[in-house]
Amino acid sequence: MEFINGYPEYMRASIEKVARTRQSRVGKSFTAMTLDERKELLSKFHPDYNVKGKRSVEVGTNKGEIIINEVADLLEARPLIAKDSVDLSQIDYDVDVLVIGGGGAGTVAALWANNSGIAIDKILVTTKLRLGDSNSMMAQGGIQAADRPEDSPARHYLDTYGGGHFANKPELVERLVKEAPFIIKWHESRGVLYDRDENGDFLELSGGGTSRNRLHAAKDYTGMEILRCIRDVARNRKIPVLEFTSAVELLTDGERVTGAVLYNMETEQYYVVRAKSVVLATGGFGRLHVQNYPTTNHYGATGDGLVLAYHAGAKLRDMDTAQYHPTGAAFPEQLVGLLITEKVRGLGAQPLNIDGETFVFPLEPRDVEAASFIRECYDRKKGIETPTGMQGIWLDSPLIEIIHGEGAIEKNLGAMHRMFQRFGIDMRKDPVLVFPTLHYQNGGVEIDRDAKTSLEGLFAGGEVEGGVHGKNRLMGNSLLDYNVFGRAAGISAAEYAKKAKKGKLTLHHVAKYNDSLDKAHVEPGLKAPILLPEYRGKEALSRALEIDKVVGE
Amino acid sequence: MKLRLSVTTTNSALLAKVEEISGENLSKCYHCGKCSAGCPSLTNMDCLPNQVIRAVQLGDEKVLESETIWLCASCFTCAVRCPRGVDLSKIMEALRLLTLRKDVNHIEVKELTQEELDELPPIALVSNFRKMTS
Amino acid sequence: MNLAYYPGCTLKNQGLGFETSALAAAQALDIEMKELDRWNCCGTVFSLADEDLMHYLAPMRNFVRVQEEGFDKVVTLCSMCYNTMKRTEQIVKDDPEKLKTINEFMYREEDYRGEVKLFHLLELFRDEIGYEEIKKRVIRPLRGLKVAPYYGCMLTRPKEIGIDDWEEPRIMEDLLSAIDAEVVKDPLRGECCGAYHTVNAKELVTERTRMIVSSAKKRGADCIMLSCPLCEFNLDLRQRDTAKEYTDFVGIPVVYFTQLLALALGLTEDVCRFDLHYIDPYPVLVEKNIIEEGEEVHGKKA
Amino acid sequence: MEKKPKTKMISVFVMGKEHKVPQGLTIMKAMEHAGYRFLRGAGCRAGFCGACGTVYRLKGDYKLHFDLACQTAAEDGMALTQLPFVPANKATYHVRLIKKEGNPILKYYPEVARCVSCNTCTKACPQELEVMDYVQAALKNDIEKAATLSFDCIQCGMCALRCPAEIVQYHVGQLVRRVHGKFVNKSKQLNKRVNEVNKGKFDTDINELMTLKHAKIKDKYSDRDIEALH
Repeated sequence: MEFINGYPEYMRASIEKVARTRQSRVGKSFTAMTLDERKELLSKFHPDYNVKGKRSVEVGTNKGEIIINEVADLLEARPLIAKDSVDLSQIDYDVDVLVIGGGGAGTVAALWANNSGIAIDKILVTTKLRLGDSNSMMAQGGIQAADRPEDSPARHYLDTYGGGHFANKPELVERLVKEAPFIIKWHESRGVLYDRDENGDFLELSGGGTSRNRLHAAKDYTGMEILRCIRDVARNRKIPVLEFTSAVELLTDGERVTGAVLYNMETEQYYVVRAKSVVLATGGFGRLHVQNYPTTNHYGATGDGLVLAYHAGAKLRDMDTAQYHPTGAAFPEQLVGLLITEKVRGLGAQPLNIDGETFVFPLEPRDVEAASFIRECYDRKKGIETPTGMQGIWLDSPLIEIIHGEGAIEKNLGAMHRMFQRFGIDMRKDPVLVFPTLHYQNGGVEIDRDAKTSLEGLFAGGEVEGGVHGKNRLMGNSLLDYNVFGRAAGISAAEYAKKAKKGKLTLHHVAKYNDSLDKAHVEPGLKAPILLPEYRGKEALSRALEIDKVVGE
Repeated sequence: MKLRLSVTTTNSALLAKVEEISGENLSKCYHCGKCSAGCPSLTNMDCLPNQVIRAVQLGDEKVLESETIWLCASCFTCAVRCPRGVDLSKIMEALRLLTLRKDVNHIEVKELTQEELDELPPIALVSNFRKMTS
Repeated sequence: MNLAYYPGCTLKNQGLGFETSALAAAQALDIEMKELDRWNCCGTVFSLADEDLMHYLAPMRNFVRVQEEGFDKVVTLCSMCYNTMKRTEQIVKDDPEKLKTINEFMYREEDYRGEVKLFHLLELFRDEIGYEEIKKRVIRPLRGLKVAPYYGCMLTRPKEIGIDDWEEPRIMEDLLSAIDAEVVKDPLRGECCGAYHTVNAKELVTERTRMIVSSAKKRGADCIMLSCPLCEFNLDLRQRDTAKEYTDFVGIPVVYFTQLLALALGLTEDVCRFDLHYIDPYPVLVEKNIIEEGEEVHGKKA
Repeated sequence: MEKKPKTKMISVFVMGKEHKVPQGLTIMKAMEHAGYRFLRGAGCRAGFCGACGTVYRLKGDYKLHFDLACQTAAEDGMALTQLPFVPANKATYHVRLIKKEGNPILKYYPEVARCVSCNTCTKACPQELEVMDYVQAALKNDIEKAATLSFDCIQCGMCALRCPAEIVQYHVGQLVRRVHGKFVNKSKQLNKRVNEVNKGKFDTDINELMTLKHAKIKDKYSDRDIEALH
């Protein structure tokens, strides 16, 4: 295949159409939708509103509730290990606090468990990949905290609650917004380099749905800067970490969580951990590729924590929604799914179809914008197909320099400019190709304000927990969530461990769960947790190949 | 250090290697001893600088174990005073490199104390590590 | 004069006063020195192995930076930087093959054309400004201050790159005369201070410090003047260790030539950063009426 | 919809073994297409985590290339191996106790003084950082410059594997950034806000929001003024 300036030859005709219509589109905008139009579009094309995308779960605590198919499949899968597959009398690790997950929430939880008086050698962090490998590392935009005089935690509360469609758990939002300034201060004291003005105050930006400029950023590597710094603190303290070791089941004594069975993915050994309390910090489920969407998530985001907690009887909530970001990269293949920040549209880039026509107001809410892209590609068949068979919409980035002058892209979107440039694409001259991408697990294991789950001895923080964001998370609240509730989980687990006695270790709940699967006549097939997604062979190609099978019919 | 020099220990490979690395012609030296007389590190040395040349001339590899080659501070006093134009500092460097190039350090960085590292300026560390670590 | 300035790593650390006093003095003499935007440690010691090209990279790269920024002259203060870079300048001039090999290895840089000329600041004062001119600019003559210049190794050896005669140098003596200080001629002024042995053979350096400092003191010097941050560290801070060995040892302060020049040119003491020295130069400077008593600089009262 | 031409297959040599894969895949996806399943060697798959450092040579070219498997296209004839782990000692320090005087970096990583400015680290950096320049900045105690130049480091460790002076550049970078963070001007309004929250200044407002009826809070949400629009 011939490539011209980064794009395959066959796309050039469409790119020329975009260039031809560019001048005539300057200053003109597609009309915004009415509320009714939005509702209709969403109900037809947004993955969350697709009734075929969800179903009722047949077993467990949330039996009868509507849940995303891929999650329901996971919950109804057979447990990876059976009641007797591991000798529970051989305890490999005997600790006070076990933290499952080594991303942002897990690292923060371990540090605060230590701060709360649990000795380093009585803490164990277990993580599927390496310490720090997580979505927390990948966040670009920023972290919210209402610290400017013209802002207030109450305002942050209102923004978050409204953004979550008023379905958030109020006590969680309260803790989130009230602790936000403290979290930033904690980061500051550990040396996190947030962008600041010359007085030392933060350069704060606005995100979708925030009524005040409240996003604290560290260039466009905010998540990486925070987590690598916190990870360095944990490494200096020598907190014990088992890498490439997944938790495959929790252990209970019938009343409370007493430990976990871990699986060393390299040596294929099981480890039995006895713990007085357990923190679940396993992150989200992007790698389930809900409705076959590509994802911004890291390799290990397979929703394992949901499975573990559910097997033991914990309650989940808000599992009927997922967050899709309208503008994930769709080309080149190397960048598929990666986030293209909302700022690009904010600066004036218009979404266009294959004929270079505008078809949607560029700044509709995220879900509306995403749905309109899907409609354009799969219903109106006016998308651009990539060499690997994905669909995409042009985002006419050269408009930015027509509006804001030469140099505007390098100045405001430097990292992204460099990212495309690596593949020979100059976003100052040519548009970039985008498509919605699966971004965040809005719901999860329900917690209270102390990060306690419905199970005794089990605490949860970060993307795995549910209730903080309701049905939709605001930009900048996920980094905040893992810090606030990772910390809360660490502190609560420590306090709990100080009072708790060591418990009996059983997998009775797994046997019980298997029974209920039998009773519900669920076909044995998939096993869960799945630990890592399957990408071998053809699966290596980008997703979203067959979205038209579920939408637009 | 006592050097036992004899024709039978002659190892011209050592001489050739030192001449190759240093670019100096060792046979020019007629052992007047001017280099040793002016050497600031002499009091601590286990053999005289001109004895080092003699050892290499005769191929005695024991010279590689001598402290003298490491005590040379590359001050070039010998180099400017040599009536035969031999740059002994380059010969000393070549001899040190024969050890360093085997990935053997003469000092261990990890043995420096925090107090020492607190006060030593970069110029001291950089120069020392260049001369003494592989 | 269009000059690039290469500081070297220690002038940004313990030797900060060397830099601040030099820049202030240069400014007072209307010399414009622009610090290179990008520079790296010169390596401090010149590689003495003929085929060890790896160790030529650091000094060479600095010449590339000078060239990149459009200069053809670069000045340095530190004797070790001067020595390492000057010998590299020499090597690439004498051996175009070596220059070619190094350029090829550093393919990401523009080719070094071998045209940059390196000066030591003392040379600049002597040859470009002239000591007569400096003498005219002196506002605060250092009359009565007895100073022993100390050359160490790197300014005068080997002969090919020395800034003055290696046996009988006078470049520092002449500077001292120009600022009206009294020269104390010390036979050990060209002796090695032990250099980098200060890291692994402290006792060797301590002994040499005792010899060199005592010799200058015996000849009546109030202080020693030099141009190398490593000599400064050894002759100054190692007096502490000398005093531990020899209870009767009494030391004298050690200063950079730029510090005395800055004072002579009437600049305030804060450009000298005497607070970074181990032996405090204040008392003797006050005693000789060069600094007024009671002036508070960097929290230290003279 | 325009017809796209059939994808060309290319040869990729993974640790010497030849595999035919479709053109246009990343090295990571090409390996998966060839049947490899990653455990090590894959992390965020988006260029942030540094798990997939890969070294390769191109057909007929002596140069050794360093890139991230998730961010680099596989090319025909490419011979590659992954380097998913780098043995490297991390110094243990407490940033709270670090002073600016002297050179805090040399104290914890004295081997920085062994840098010969060969620039090999910079050549090996998949993020195209000026690694040698930040190590040199650390050596001269220019903490701010070192922090700025190393900011985009994803800690893949390729620099440390290539360094002839055996410096662990990416750990040095982590230390300089934390030390820099310690000494930057701190936010006064943040401090003030933390104190206000601790004193309960916003409790009444938030409690009111928490108890408001659904319709009321919906109105309040719709009516709020939005700074970004001004």
